Amino acid sequence: MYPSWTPHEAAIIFSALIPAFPLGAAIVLALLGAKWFKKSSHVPAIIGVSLSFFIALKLLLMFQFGQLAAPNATYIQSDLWTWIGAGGFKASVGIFLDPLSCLFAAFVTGISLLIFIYSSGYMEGDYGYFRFFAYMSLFVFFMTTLVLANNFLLVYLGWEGVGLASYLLIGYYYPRPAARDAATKAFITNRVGDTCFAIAVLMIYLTFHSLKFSHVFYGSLQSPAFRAAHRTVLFWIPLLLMFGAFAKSAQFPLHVWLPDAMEGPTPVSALIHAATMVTAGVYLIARCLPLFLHDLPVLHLVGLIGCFTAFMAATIAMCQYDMKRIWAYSTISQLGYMFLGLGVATGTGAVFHVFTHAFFKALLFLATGSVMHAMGGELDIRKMSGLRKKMPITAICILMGCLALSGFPGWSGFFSKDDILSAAMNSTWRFGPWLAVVGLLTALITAYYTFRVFFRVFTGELILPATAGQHESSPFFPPGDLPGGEHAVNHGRPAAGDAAKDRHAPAKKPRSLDGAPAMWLPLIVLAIGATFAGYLGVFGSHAPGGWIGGFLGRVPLNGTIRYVPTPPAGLPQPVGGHVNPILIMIIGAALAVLGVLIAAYFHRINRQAAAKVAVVLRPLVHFLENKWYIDELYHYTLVRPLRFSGYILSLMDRFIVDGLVFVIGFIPQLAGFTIKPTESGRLRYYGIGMVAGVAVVLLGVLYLLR
Amino acid sequence: MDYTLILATALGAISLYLMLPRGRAALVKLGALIGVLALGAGLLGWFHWTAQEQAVHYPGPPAIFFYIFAAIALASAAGVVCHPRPLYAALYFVLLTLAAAALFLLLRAEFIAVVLIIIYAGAILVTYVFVIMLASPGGEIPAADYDRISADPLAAVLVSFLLLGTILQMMSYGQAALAHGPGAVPAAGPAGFGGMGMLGANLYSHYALPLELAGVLLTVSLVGAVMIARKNEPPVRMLDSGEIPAE
Amino acid sequence: MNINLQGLCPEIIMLSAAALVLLVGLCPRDGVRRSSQWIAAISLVLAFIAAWNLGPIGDGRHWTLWPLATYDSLLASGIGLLTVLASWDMPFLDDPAQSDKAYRGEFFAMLLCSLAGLSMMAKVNDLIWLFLALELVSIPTYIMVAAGRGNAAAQEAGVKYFFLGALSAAIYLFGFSYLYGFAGSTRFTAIAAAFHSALAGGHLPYVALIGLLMVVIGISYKIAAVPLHYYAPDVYQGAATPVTAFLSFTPKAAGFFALIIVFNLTGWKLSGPGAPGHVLPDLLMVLAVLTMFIGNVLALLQRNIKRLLAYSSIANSGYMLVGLAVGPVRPAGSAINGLSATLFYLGAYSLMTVGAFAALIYLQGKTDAAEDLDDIAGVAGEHPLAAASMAVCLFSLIGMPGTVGFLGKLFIIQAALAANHPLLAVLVVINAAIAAAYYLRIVAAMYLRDAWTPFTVRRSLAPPFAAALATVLVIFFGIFPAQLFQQSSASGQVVPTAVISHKPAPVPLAAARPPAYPQ
Amino acid sequence: MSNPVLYRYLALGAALFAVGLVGFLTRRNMIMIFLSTEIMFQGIAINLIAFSCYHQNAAGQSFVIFLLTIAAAEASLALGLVVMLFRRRETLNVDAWSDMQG
Repeated sequence: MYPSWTPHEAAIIFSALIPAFPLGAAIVLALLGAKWFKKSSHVPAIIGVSLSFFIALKLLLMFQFGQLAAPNATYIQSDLWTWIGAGGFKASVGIFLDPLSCLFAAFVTGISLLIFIYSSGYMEGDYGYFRFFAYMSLFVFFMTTLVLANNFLLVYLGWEGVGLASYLLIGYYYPRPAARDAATKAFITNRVGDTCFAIAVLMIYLTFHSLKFSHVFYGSLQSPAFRAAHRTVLFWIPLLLMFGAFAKSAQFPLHVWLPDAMEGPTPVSALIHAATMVTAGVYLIARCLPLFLHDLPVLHLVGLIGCFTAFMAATIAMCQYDMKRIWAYSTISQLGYMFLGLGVATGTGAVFHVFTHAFFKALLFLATGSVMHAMGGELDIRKMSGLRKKMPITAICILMGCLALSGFPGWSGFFSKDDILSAAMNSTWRFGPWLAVVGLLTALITAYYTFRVFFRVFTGELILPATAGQHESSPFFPPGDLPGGEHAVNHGRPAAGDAAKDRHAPAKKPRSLDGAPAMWLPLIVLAIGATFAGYLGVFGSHAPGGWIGGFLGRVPLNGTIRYVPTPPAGLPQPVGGHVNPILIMIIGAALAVLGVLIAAYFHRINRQAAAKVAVVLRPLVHFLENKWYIDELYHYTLVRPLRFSGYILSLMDRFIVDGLVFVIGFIPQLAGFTIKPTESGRLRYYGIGMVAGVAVVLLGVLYLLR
Repeated sequence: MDYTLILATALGAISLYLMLPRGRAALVKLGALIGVLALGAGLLGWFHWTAQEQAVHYPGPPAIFFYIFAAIALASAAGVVCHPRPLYAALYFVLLTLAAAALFLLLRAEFIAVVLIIIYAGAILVTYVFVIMLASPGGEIPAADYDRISADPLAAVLVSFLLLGTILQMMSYGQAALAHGPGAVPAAGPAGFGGMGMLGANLYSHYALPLELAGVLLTVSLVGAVMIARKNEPPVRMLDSGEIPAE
Repeated sequence: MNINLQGLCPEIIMLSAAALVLLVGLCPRDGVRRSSQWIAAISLVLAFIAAWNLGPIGDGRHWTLWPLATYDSLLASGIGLLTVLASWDMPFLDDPAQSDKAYRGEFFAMLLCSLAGLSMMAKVNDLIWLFLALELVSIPTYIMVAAGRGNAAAQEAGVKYFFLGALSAAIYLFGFSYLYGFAGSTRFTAIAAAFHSALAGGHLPYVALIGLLMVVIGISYKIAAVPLHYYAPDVYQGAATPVTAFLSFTPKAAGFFALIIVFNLTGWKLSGPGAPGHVLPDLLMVLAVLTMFIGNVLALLQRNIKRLLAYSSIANSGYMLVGLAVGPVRPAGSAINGLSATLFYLGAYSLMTVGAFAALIYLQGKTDAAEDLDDIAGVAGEHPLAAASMAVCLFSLIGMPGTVGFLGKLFIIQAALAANHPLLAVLVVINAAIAAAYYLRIVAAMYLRDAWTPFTVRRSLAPPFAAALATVLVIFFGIFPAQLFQQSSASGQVVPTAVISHKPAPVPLAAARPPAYPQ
Repeated sequence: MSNPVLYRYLALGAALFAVGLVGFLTRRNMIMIFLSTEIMFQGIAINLIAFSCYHQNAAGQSFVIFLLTIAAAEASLALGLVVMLFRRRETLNVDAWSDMQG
């Protein structure tokens, strides 16, 4: 098959092609999109990402069947080309292939492929269609670069690039001020993390004199003498990496940008939340676990903040009404779980959760996009009900997604969440079990708010918002300002008219509101994934953690540090306690079912009962008042406190955390205002400033040298 | 620390501060008085230094000439800075140039002294005076407001004399610095030192390239002056002033 | 001063072209006068070729820093060509109020003279020559600022630039006089020898110290560094945009080359424990940090793009000063030292800033050249290429990976770390983060806002060509930095002049030869 | 052997430089501002000549020649500038040219 290449070389060349195809698609679209492709702009993008996906899949299979490496070589890494070479300092463009990067590459490209296909239906006829796909391809390019890089500098390139692409995509509907603000907010917040990451990279270079993963993780780090000599640095590096990861993965206190990021088109949200942006942080920490394992306080901090973020975001999600916003908070919450998993040193569990989460969160966002598409942009769950009848496919798909997200037994989220929680419960870390308890409580809340949405929107009697069936008004062409007029906005944009006409033309009346096949086919694929992906973590291997666990864990790196789940002796083991995992599984299942039942009661059963009471059984008010008391009891004992805490936390979110970000942006400005008067505009004051500067410098030197 | 130097610097600062135009004559006189004191303090300081070096006898003109011309130079510099009427200030500058030329003669730079008088006093200052006259169409008698009251005298005097004090202080610390220098004592050079021949030979042997560059620069500034000052209207006659130094 | 004129070939080409352009500019026929920019451009191409082909010439004594001199000439003619293209049609030339279009020749002659001054900066071997070269860079820029356009802002900029420039010249001349007094000669070899023997004797005389300090601070006017940075925003804002583009490159580059050769006189022996002048590098670091912070922090408050870029230029001087303060200290095996990082950054910065200004020149605002953020709002819709090249240059200034600006910052940080100044590196990173905010505002204005009015663009194709060329180079050098890196790193391996004065044999030239680019 | 004769000339040069600075910073008349820089140049020239005499070589004197040349060139430029500015605002007050700030 590869005439002159060994499988090893073939793998390197193939994996270099994974980022190359999306990049090519982005360049082609940027150059030719406006003139040639126009409405078929999705074609190169989909071709590019599907090629990447197939290659990634092929690599995955090669790894799985041991075609790639001798038993001892656990990773493949090679420099393709030296980017910056300067004596001792060398940064190269290179590939690092191991099960972790391979798995990430496969699901990133796979989920992206589905999202791209969906987008071709969802964004059809939108203004700047080619621009959208160019940015999306760029996004995938940077993400795959990040995942496949073999050194920190290249990871940094991907890291910044992902930020840039997200900035462009979140601000895609730039005529909306909210979109612009959200884009800026995302970029600035990420910039805080980027700065931390950059400093961490510097410190890594200073400490290890190399930026290559193979040198950093498996070189001198293994020697206790080296670790003892660099204690402080080895504390700061993981800490800074942690902040970098927190910004990208939206963890407290740097999570503020993610809920706002839904200002971009819905497929962008799906891409950000499921496949690309937010998983980068998890990838980074999972990749750098060897560094973290040597500094437990930082690792525990990761777990602690992850756990707190999971709980906080879940309670906030309970009191939101906007569907996308609920899913955004749920993403933050689920990412919290992943960091909780990393914090108790179960990299496998965290990556497993990333993997399943990618399916169901993409599914939920895309299905929500379908709802939004059908409802004319309306997303308020109070304004719609019973959509099951109008959108059967979407409803079934979203049910699968909700079951997976809520951790309902049998669906994918159940297994991956359980992995993390049982690892936490059995952690050697004293507080691990407490985090697990909070995680279980969060699971209950998760099940509740997930099904609150489902029951509200898809069950019950059919209620449609006023905008249903219309097309969402394009932000580029506000109503009443249709193209063809002489308004300045459209000046010199000849192509815009056609696009807008298409968008507003009366479409053929569909039987259901599920949308084009391009939209519901990916949903079905994702629903299947969301349902069954979890079994990969149970079956398929004799190792604990099923196929995933076996795949990720089968490779002892360098013979000394195994990639998690089993670090060598002396390091924290993910399993140290004696709580039976089956027990946790049962508790988790019970809590998930309980959450679903509570949601069903409040948002399905009671809703109908209340309606009946109101209409038919007027004399039985007294009796029903008892019911209502119970309702109140529930309300006040369970829902209210949680809602209240959610409210408090969302207030905190709004004021304190936003305030923090504001302060970070504000201090330089304040400093600017303080020294602004020095630029007085008067020649004389400039001269005085200059002479004073000279005098002060001379005086200082005189003083210091004397 | 050399306290006489600090005293002299401080007195000089006060004196200049008082003399800066503020529309009050009494202060100017007080300032001039303090200025004399400052010069005296400076003189004391130098005597003090010189006293440490009794053993060495320097040939050349007696130090009194230096003190006289230095005092004239400083006083006329203060006059340039402080006089509210630009024309008088320009004339003070001529005086400063003459004093400087005299000092150059003491230092055996005869040719430079002559050049200074010819170019500065003779050519540049004349153009200055032209421009001053041009810009004061109502005659010179009432000085403009912006000349009669100086701006920010305190800050300006403070920073300038802070710089001066620092430099003088550094030099007083570093008195021994040039002891290892290659030079001889002043004013004992070979015959012809400072003359036109020596300078010309030096210029055209060692500094031929800078000389060419100076020509380029003069051309550039000439063209530039014309370019800046010309308007679409018929050129104003006065602009040709830029040509004079080019010769 | 036995000058081998062959070594001055690029400068001679430029100055001859300047004379020719002056003559052409006098011609009454407009068509002939229009050839002046062609002459300027062609002469710069020739100068570039000449600089490229000139190897070390002469006995090795006069061309002490040959790779540096080559890099200087290449930069002067290369980036100079971009600035000529950017100012192909000066705004005032098309101003109907200016019926007399006679300034074209003069303008390009000034530009060429200034570039010639820059180009000879690193070949200077004498204080007097250094003084004249600095003035040759400055005086034409004074003229260009004051006469670049006819409005009051340009005149105000001219006043401030000229008078403060004269003040700074007085400051560094004062320093020159002390350096001369210290060494007893204006020759660099003699001054370097004096420094060498003084430092070897373990003391740095105050005469030398005063001279060095005044020279360094006086020259920092050219690079707009604290404490002589005040003029930059006003002057950049007031000058015609092509002149601003020129200002952001030529005096700055000249200042850095001058600073390098001045520090080279000291043999870079000032730092280190117990060195007599050990505070000077620390002082330079403090100034560098102040420069970065003041530039970035004040840029945050600006709405005028030229003013914003002026503050950004101050901040970028700060980054480069970091490299200069670190000096040529070089850990074993590393080809990066502070100097080569500074020189690389200088090349990178010149490309980015001239590219950004060229894009700005191409875009016309409502009345005048685009200046305010509102003037370029939504420009991406109508002029995607101009907006893209501006955006690429700005992202490069931010330090986005994949652009040359990223590598520039990386090398600076790298050099600071290698010389064991981690705090300095961290401060650079923090400043880069602050800077992102204001560069991004320009990008946001172009891409995320709607146009207010239709745009007009300049007729001439040269400015957009310059912008496109700069953009391509920004990306090219960001991905394949080898050539630029090789030049700058070879130039950064300075041989202290004192060593040369002791060994006039071609040994130092061999030592200064560019190292093989490590693969 | 230190050299008081040299130092007193240097002190005079520095003092002239400082007085020129004061003039530069306090005068508002543009012509006077430039005249103040000329005072500073005089101070520098005295430094150079003193050093030239001290070292007994002509470099310092040659430097002064160039100094005077450049001073003259700058003076021509300054006067051209002043004329242009005066024509526009009918004043020599430099504070009239302080619109840009911040």
